[in-house]
Amino acid sequence: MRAVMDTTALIEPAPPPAPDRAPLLELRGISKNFPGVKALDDVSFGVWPGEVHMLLGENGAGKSSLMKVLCGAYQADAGDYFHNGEKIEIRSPADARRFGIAVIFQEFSLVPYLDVAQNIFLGREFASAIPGIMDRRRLYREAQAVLDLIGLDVDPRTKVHSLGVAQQQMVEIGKALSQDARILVMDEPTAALSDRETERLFEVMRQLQAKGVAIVYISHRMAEVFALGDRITVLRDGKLVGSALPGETSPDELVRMMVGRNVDMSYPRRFSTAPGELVLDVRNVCAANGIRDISLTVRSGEIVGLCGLVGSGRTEVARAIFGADEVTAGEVHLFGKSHSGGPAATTRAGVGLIPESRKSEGLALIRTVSDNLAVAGLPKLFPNMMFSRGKARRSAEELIKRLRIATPSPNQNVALLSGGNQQKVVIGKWLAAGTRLFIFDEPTRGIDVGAKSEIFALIDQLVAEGAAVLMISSEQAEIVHVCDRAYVMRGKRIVGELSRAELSEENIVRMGMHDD
Amino acid sequence: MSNFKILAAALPFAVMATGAMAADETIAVFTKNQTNPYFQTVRVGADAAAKSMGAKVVHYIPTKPDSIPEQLSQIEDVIVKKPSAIVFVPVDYKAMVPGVEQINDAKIPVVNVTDRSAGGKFLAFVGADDYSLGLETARYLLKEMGGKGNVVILEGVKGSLTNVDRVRGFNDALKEFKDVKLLASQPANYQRLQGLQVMENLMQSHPQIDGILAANDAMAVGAIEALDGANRKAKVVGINGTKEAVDAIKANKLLATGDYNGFLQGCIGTMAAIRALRNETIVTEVVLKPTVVNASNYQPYDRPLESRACPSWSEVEAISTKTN
Amino acid sequence: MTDHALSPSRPLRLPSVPGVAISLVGLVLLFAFSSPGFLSTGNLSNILVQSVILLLIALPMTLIIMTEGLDLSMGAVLTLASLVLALIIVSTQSLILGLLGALAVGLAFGFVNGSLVAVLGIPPFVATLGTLGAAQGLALIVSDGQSVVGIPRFVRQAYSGTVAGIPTPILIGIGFYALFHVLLYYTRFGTYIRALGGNRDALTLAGVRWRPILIAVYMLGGSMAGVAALLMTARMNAGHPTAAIGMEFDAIAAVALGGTSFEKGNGWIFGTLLGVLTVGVLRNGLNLMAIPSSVQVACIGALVIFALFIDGMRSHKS
Amino acid sequence: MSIASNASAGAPRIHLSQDMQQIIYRLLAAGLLCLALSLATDAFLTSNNILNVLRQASLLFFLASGLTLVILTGGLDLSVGANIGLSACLAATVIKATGSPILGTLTGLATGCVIGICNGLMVAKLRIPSFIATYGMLWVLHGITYYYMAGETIHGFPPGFRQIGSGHFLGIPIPVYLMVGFLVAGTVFAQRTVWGQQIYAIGANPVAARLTGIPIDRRLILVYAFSGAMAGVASIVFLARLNSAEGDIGEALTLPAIAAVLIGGASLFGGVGSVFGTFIGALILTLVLNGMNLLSVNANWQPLVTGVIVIFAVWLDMYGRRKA
Repeated sequence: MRAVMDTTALIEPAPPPAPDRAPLLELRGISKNFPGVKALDDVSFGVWPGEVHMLLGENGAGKSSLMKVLCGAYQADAGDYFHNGEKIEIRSPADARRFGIAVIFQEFSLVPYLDVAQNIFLGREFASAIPGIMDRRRLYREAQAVLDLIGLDVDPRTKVHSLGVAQQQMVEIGKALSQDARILVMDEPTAALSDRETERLFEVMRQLQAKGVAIVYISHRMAEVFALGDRITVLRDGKLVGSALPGETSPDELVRMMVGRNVDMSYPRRFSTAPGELVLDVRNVCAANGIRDISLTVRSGEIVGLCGLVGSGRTEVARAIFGADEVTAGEVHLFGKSHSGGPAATTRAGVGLIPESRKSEGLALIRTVSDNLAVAGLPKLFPNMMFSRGKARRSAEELIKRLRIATPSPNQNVALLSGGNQQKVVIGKWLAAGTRLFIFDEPTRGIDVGAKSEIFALIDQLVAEGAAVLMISSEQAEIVHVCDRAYVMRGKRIVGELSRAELSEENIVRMGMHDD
Repeated sequence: MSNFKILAAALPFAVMATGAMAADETIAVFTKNQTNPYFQTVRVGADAAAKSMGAKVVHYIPTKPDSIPEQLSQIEDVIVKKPSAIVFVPVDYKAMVPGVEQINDAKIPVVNVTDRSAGGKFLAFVGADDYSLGLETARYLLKEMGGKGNVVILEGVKGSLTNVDRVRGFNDALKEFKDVKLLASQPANYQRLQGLQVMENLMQSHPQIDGILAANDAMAVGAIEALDGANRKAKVVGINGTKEAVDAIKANKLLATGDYNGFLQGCIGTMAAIRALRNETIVTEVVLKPTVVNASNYQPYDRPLESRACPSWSEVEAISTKTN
Repeated sequence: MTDHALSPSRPLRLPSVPGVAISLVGLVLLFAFSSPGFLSTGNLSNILVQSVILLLIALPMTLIIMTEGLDLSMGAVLTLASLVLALIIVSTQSLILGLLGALAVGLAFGFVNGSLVAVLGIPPFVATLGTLGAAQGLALIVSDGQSVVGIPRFVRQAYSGTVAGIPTPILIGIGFYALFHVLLYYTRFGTYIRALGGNRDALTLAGVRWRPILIAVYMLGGSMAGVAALLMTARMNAGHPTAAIGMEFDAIAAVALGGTSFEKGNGWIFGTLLGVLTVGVLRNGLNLMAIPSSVQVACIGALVIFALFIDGMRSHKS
Repeated sequence: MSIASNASAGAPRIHLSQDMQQIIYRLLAAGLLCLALSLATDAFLTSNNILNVLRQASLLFFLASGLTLVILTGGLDLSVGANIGLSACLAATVIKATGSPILGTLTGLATGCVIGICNGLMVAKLRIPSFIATYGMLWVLHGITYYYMAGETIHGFPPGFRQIGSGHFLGIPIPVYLMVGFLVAGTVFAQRTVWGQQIYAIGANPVAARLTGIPIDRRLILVYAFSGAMAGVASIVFLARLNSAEGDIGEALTLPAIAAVLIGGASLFGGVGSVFGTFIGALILTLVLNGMNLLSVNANWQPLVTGVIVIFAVWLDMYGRRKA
């Protein structure tokens, strides 16, 4: 196996693609709408054999939607597909597979209690001589070959649930590679990988390139973009902003294309000059979820950012402060008092969490807007513990008005609202609870532009009224626009703090990205 | 009859057992469930007999009431332990035949009590005649009603041996009284609550009910509660002669109950088993004569079970229908 | 840090043994010391024979639970199949026709269960609670509440016969255990069952149509109820309308005892075998020790809670 | 069928919450059932029979109402039937021993409640799936009850106490008042208290509920305790009604109680359902039974009919919700 690796390392990168040839796969004018969000807006895009096509864009720019359209998980509302110049239809994952498209998702498509080999070949099991029986020997042999190829040193008989995130990511990659894909789509495959695993992955990619495989590669890491990319395309707000060859552009220009977003900041953010009392004081906290030695402070009237790459431990910090994950060392002080306990105790102390995945963690989707708005504030709204539908409704109507939630009625099912309005409901439930410290985890994920600025206006209003805000965001532009100061995380630790004066996207990127 | 042969087959074993380990004769007693008070009377009777004769009793009861597979398993388990003899109430008189045959194969002497098994070989059968019990109890009610009026029947579990015979007895008695009208005959599965609810529903469609024939006491008592609840009166009879029924007779709520006498059945069955082990003479069939317990003769039944004593063997021989 | 991340993370080899294994070994030791005769060949064979019928429905129940499903109708379907089998044998004297009838009943109910769950999307608990009622009602109706007797004696061989000195039910049990083991670990079907519970999207993305598979799982359950009906009928030499009512709960308890989780397709078919045996050993041992029936009942409940508690502790740690 | 088509047509303008719609459909179904029964038999539409149906439904309702809250949180309590058995037996013992119905009632309620708390602790703290935890509990309770009762029944309670089960006030049975009382109390608790709202929130999305600061463990324990306490209430009414305690008193009621909750529109996934819906569910089940009794339909059909109704009701719900 070693021998194979050595020879592959010598293979030259594929020659640059010849754009005059027909692309292996081409999308023309693809659009995809979700209620309230235009996920993809007239995107055209092509990949040529042997090419690594870098796809850049901030979160919510439409990269994931594009991938899902590519692999048949979503069906585009408009647009055409061409394979080697011929018009084709992709209506299901099976269709996509037929045309040699394989996708490595960020959310894993692995089955936890199947082993590595079974996961890699799920749906493509080998038949043996005995009818109905799988050829297990071949399964594990081929799986071992795939694992060798990607350099993952685990037993193919290991159940996937017992693997770490990085290893699961590698299995996911192996699964896609094993499909003899002609077109391989990868969504930030290195986000959870160590440097050595990353190296190994790049080697594999170069081998595939040499065989003429087309690779679509989504990344946030500038170094990767220039090291691997043969062509770069930037998406923003569901639209294609531009394409370039690596030689013709610079990181700065790409960043400008990515972040030059239409973030409507029409309100003046009143940056605090004299922050108020200390609201949150986290001292050397380690938690069961992996974060280490976290120290940070938030004062009233202040918006403090928490940034870093996906997987750097930001959400874990939020959960530890909130009491959702166990703190194993260090202290958390809230409003000047030492605090411990679960979410119930933290909530009572005046802290609210607006989680990243609002549908699974923030809302009860089968309940109404009114119900969801009342749920956190129940003890406060109804101190005698008797619930009144009328009062809850009035409180909900007030919040709907104040937050400008677009809903036909407080009795509307919250699942039917758009992403932005759902997010406002999550914020609203904490307003009803009288929360004084808000922890926002990706407050604008999956929300359209108009709603974003409304949400920022709201956050500004909160701090103006004396609340404190800790805000996690992957979008540096937001942090820079909104925050009074920010902490940057990497590898489950805080690696630096940026004052208002130091806050710039470049500084965040420099601190938070890998030293590559 | 082949009774003699059965006994002869069992005797060599019995001799051996008495000879070798007279000190610890263990009788395994199988009953249907832990919930029906009737089987408790059988168990107490067996305990009393064993105690007076110096033997040991172990009870085997399915953890799920009346479970056929469980009683079959218990038989298999008990055969491993090789008890000296078995006193056996089958949970189902047909479906337990393979179990009885296993006992026979293991050459453990076995006495059949209460429900007459449809197959297998037994030292003896001890039971009551459900048919004549039903007949006599129903006759008593119908006479008390003056031979006219409307009655309903509350049936037990469909397909169970006791129920088939008791209800047949009821119906035959009804044929003797031409002026009595049978309004309905509905199953309440020997259960109190169902007896109560079925009765409540029947009262809705039948404004005049004068008599109720219940195939056991629990349903009879349930029916009485239903009558009380509706402020209606009717004469009620049940079958089994349980403590509760006797109390109800005392309180003038229940007209009568046919005495099934589980205590006596348990006594006699166990005595027969032990006597066979000791190579003493036994009777091969005891069918208790029907006794209708009513306000005039309930006193002997109004005593706690534990204070009752088993009859002497000569008394048993006197009431037995067949001896060897 | 990077080196650490790359090193092969051995699946946490649990220092603790599954709760069911602890329970089984503990009980066997307890009974071996306290009850002479427990370890005799006759008695051990006894336990195995008694466990077979429960095993036959616990095996498919394991697969059904692995799909995050449940089949409450199994005991009632077994009962109905047993009655149909008895009725057919009594009228035709043909074991084959009877068995076909029983299998047909099982497959039909399995198909209905599977369709209600996979096509109409009714929660398995509700769907099979409904078919439980239907099967129980039909059992009462076809038998009119009576035992069905008059089955020729050769049918009993299915339960009480021996082959090469080994009781037939044990061979049947071993055969079906092997079949299910192979099915789960060596066939596509088994792989997809775990994917059904673990990550249905992964199946869709892999281009596998999962609905027919889910229906097939329930049909497998039904057909096993048909097979178990043969043994049940042979054991009683009769059909009885309440013979196996409630047995599905015993099967579910055995499966849960065996460490199969109700979530994520985490199942262990060997654990189910251990679970069934644990219940069998417990009942047998308590009978041999002449423990009162009421105490036996409480012991069974305590065992179920204990084993699940142990497994819960273990999964919390890892 | 007409119900389903109404669902699609009547949805748009007048905004009725989905829960409200589901309840209206159920009321319609119950109404149609009543109409059909009153056309089929004269005995149905009498004030006596209506009260009779309500009283029979009350027993099921007590059990099902507590269960509703458990199911609202996405759990299940299989031990309620066994809980009734033990609670009733202990309450009966205390009444017999002290002669005080009040002490007895308190004993029954406390027993039920303690059992419920044990279930809650197993589910919330030990994280044992509720299905298995309460199934294990069922066996444990049966064991204790059987051991304690040793096959006996306890019967004969003071008339004052029995009024709870069989008495009338202004011509209406006391259990019906109790049912209305608990219906109102349960509805107020679920719909009009903070805890009730939190219970809905837990069932709708436990993760979100936890991250919203709802003390999940405590609410779960509360809910199981409530379910246990309602089993205690049911046991007291049973006791008073049957005038007798026996070990398997509530056994046959567990699955019908679950069925009543499901017919009442609750979802086993949690977060959907109402105590009032369960009341209608219990009513529909009782009506079917009552109708079958009045029409003298063979009782063998009963499980089949119940099963079909459960599937149909749930399917209708899902169909309605999917459309919306």
